[in-house]
Amino acid sequence: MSDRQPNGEAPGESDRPESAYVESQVIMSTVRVIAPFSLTYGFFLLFHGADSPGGSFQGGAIIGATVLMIAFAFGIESTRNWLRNRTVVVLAAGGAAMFALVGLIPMAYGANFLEHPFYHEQFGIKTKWGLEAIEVLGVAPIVAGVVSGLFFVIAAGSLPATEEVSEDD
Amino acid sequence: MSELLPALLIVLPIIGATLPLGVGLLRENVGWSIAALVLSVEAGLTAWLATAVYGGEGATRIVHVLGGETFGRRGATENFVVGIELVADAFSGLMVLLVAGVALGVLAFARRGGPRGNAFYSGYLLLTGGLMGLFLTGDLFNLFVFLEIVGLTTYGLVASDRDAESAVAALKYLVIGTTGASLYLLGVGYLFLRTGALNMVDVSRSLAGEPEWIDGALYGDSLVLAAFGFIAVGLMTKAAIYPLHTWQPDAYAAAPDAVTVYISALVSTGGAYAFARVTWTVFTPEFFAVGQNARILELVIVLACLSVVLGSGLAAMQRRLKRLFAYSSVSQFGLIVIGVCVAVHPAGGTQATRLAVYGVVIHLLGHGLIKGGLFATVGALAHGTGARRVREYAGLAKRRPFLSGSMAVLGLAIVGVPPTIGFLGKWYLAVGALNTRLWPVIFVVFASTLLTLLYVARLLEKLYFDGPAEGAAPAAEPEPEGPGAPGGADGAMMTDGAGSLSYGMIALAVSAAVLTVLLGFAGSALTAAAEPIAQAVIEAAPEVSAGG
Amino acid sequence: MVEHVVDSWRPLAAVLISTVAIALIVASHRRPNVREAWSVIASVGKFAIVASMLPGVLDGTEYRWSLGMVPGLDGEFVAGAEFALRADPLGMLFALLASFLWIFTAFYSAGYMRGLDEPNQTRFFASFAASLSAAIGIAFAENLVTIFVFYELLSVATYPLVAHDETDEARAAGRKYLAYTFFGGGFLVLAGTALVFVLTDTTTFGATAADLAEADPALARAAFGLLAAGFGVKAGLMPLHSWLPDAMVAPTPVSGLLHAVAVVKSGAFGVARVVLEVFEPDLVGELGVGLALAAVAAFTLTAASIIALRADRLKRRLAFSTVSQLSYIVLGLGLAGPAAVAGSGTKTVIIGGLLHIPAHAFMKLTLFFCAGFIHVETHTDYISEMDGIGKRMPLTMAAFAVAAAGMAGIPLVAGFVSKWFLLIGAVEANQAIFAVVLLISGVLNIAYFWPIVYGAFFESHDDADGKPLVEFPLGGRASGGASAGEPKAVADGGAADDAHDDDAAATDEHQEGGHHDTADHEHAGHAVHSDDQHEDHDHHGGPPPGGWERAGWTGAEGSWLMLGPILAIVAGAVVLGVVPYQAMFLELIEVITEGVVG
Amino acid sequence: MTETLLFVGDLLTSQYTYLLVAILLVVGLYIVVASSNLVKKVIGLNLFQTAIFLFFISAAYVQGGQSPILPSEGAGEGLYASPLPQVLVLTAIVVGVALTAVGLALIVRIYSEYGTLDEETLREVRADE
Repeated sequence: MSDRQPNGEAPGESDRPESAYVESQVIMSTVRVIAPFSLTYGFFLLFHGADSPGGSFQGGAIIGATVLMIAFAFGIESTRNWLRNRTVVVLAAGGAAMFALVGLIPMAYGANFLEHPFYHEQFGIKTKWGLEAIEVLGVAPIVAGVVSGLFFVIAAGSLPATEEVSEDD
Repeated sequence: MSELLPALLIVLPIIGATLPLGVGLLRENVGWSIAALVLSVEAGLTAWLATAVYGGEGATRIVHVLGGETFGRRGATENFVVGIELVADAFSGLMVLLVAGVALGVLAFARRGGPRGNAFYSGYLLLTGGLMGLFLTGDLFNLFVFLEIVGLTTYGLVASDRDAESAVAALKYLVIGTTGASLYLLGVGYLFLRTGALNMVDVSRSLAGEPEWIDGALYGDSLVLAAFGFIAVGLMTKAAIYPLHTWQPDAYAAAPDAVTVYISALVSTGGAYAFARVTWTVFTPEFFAVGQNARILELVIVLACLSVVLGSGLAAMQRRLKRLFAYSSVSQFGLIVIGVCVAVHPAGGTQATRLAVYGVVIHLLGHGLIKGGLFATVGALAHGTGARRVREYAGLAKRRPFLSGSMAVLGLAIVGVPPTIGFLGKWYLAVGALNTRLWPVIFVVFASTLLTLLYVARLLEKLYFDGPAEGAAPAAEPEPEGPGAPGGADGAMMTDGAGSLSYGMIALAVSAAVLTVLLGFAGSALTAAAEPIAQAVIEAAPEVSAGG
Repeated sequence: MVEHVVDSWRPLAAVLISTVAIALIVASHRRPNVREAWSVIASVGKFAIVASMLPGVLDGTEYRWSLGMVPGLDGEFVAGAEFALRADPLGMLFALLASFLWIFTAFYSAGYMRGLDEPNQTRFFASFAASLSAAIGIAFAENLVTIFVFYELLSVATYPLVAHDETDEARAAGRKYLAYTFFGGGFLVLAGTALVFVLTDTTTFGATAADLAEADPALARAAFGLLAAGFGVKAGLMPLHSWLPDAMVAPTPVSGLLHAVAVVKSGAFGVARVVLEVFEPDLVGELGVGLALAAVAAFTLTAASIIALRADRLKRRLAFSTVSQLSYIVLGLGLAGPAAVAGSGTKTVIIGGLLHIPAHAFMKLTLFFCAGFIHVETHTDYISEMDGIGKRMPLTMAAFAVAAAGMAGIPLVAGFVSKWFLLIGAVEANQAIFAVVLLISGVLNIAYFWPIVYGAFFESHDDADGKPLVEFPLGGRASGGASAGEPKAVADGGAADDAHDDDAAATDEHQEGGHHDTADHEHAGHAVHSDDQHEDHDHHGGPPPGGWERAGWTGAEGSWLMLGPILAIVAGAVVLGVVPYQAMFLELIEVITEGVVG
Repeated sequence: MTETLLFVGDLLTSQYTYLLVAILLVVGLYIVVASSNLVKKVIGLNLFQTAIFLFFISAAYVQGGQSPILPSEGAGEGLYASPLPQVLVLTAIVVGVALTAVGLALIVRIYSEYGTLDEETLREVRADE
């Protein structure tokens, strides 16, 4: 996914002299192997949360952890350049907005907040999908966004403190 | 339609909190306008909720079950609630009004003086949502979650200005606040273990032994006693009662002025409200009438009395204004906790309970308003003249007449000079305590007037009768100790502080003072609003509406 | 006489007229003449409103205003107590007195302030108007809660006046004043009010006695003790009196109207409300608290007069005289209890006590105004410097002499009438001991007023005989080498003040000369004999080198803005003494005692 | 004397988890109080919270109960552990994570400003500023 050289030699566009961050070959190669699998495992947990142990929080956490793993292996700066601040914020804010949206639609029709059976009566959607929407579109992006976003902020923390994202838990 | 309001009041600010971040990607400094928009809509909804609650004769209890009927009360489960119930009754109705009002007021302050940046305003909106949830929830565990949301965002906001002094204070607040909240969670766990329910009303009915699978009232049960102990300690940490108050002065002093106004008016009030709600609705006076339970109550009263006396004593010793009023909050919340305990003490009759409940409700509301106004005045004076220490207040009255005037009115209100809401709260607490014939407590409540006078008189004398000749003229140069002073927060404020006194700040301070005096005459309206709560506590029958 | 209550806005108007004046005074702070005009107009207006209610009150109607009459509010200020004002006879007595005397004080303070061109005059006049509206509020309060509201507001409004000079001494006096009045009001009166409310579920005057009789006597006594002590702080009862002499650091109009009339009388008035209407004399006698109150008053009476003997500063002596004279009123009210038990003399004792309120007000105000006038014209504050001043200020000293005579109870001046009733009442209530105390205090009054009058008229500065009580320390040891006759007022260089030996209060050193130094606050251990702090400001007291130059009797001694009020008030005192019945107050008091004793 | 023995025996055999909770609570609180290193304080706080989670989970244990998840077809029958405490713990874990994250962010800010993580030296550094 990242077309840059694996050893984190980001091209000169970042203004600060890039500290030559070279992780030992063993870690980089293992991470290169594991990353895809852990990502898919995260998504598996996410999608099968309804009827097997797991769920959106654990899935989101593992996805976030994968991003962290890549950052450890290939250098924080390069991962940050790849995973723009914009995407992290969109993940977190978008997730919260989706969660609230799914909860508010029933209220628009007079039912209570987060009343999934309402979807069944009104639009014929099985209540299960209401739950899934909350899980997949809501909580998982929030958790993934926050975990990786916060990591980048803390990592940047050692430099002059930049914009601190207070997570939307 | 009105039973959707409680949920809407909580969700709206939380959605609003995501907007500054989202929109922030496109345009800078858009946070304030989004917050203003969201909070004015919020204020509208609150007003609508208040009319719904207080509209009819006596307060109607608006209940909203999250997740719809599947989680609501149904005959099958002994009429117990499975999900989370949001309840807007007489008590929470008043407090929600306070939150909406203060939230909008502080925005006026933060327009010029407060921290900028989108993250700040998203934290600000999240805190408002958390506070709304704290006051509206009817579920013990949900109360823990909202306590944590409020705590988390408060730590974030305290540390929101760019210097390390506030980070240290925020960390101290985090450690102590989290320990307190976890203890509260442990207490809730004990209650859940024993009664199997989490909804406040259901837990109190189980404690009373209503459902048939519980034989007899559980008031003597050791698990329930331990639960009250943990919950009391946890919530007293959140309300900053004496031995557990150490986080408050640092947090208030190090936070930016706008944040101090907000958290001083609402966050500790939330802790005290939670303590009152749990003691009255869940444990009810019956619990304290059984066996030695009154001794636990007396221990809490002793701590609260200590808090009143030592809070005022420490406040009188402070040199920096924000620390002074932080300790004053410790003392005033001591009074409120005394009121809560007097309301349920077996020694007092129904008259004591009724008056003490009035006192607690009015003093919670009044203190939030007065303390918010005082910190707004301190902040405005700091921005206008750079004065942050008591000695720098010498002769300020001549240069800032309006702010000094509002400081005087609010100071006298906190002392309890009559036509203000401060007097009303203190009057009902005093008469409630008198009815229980607990003489030492009565002495402390009456002595609190003099104790509060200790630091208020010192301030007024400095403001009005201390010629500027001797006091170091603080206006122009920053404090002598240089910019990196422990007053680092002031240092940062100092440079852009002097001269950036906006009309919003003066308007907030003066309107708080005027409102305090006007509410002083609205005693009968406030007691009428608080009457249903008193009735519920007296009958110890929680205001459960028979229906779902 | 039938007593029926009429709802009317006049009591509220009487209270609010000076609150409105505050705004106008502050608004016109740049034009002093307009500002002073507002004070005068407000005082005249207030007196007019109060006087308009007098005829009605005399024949039994009572004007009542309550918060409920405001559309939209239901009047219940606090559970069980309405925020209500009622012009009943007792309230009228105090309101009439305060508003009438405020008219003269408005003129006098304008002259005083301009004479010394004091700073912060706007704040002075604004808080003056505020304290008057609070005083009238106290007069017309209908229940204990409302009287507490105004009692606290009075403390807050008069604090800026006490601390007016913004010197260290003034700030210390202000701090002490706040501590005492808030202790009295915020702690004791609030506790007493709450206790009465708990015992009787109501705090309206006149409605609580029946329930209090059934309440447990220990609590009833505690309630009486709290209320009497609370109001006693402002009435200057002995253990709680020491704020009054220190408050003399305030400008003289403040000491005059407030510390002789409005503030201290509000304390005495509060005690009257408690004794006559909250507890009513029969219950007071039954509980035996009346005698205790009378004993405290008697002690204050004598002790204050003795201290007054030694005070060399004129305003300090007048302050202690106020403390003692106030105890006449409290004594009269206290004796109502034993008299009710004895079955006779209640009416006369109450009339004596209540009549002393206006009587003392007129006389003491004259004395304070004279002291202020002397200070403005000649900057002398010390009695030992006032020998022969009669030449320089004949009219003032004449007024001073008349008022001093009245204080001692010499006939034809107001003081005699009230003391007469007190003496007769004490004997009728077979409490003769208190009659003896009153006579002794009459002698003491003469002892501390006559030297001033005699020195002023019959001595000149250089051959005045020594004043043993003031100059020699108790215990008779003459202080080092100072010959008795020759006072120390050396005109030129200031004699360095010798080390004050701490056990005895040495002769008072007069720092002369231009240098401005505040006397070291000599904290003598025994407060009673505390030496006078001689504040030398920046001009020296005492007569000019050649002695006082003669100013004729035609009032050339100073501005008429100050002389006029003095003469008017002393005339009032004489009228009150000569024809008490025609002078309204006694008639009003008859109506009050009718209502109480029935 | 015997029923205390019985009680202790029962405690050690079947309710040992509550004993573990008590120990963890005290240890966690002790670390928060006693350790002068800020990061250790946060670790202590985590330990304290984990003890409470353990308390809830051990309350949810049902002898021989399956995990409380409805199979996709057919109504689940048989014994299952009570789901409510587990859901509570899930939320509490989320809260714990958030608290730790904010705490560490603050610690990073403090470290970058004062250069120390030790509370005593921090107090001295701040005192003499």
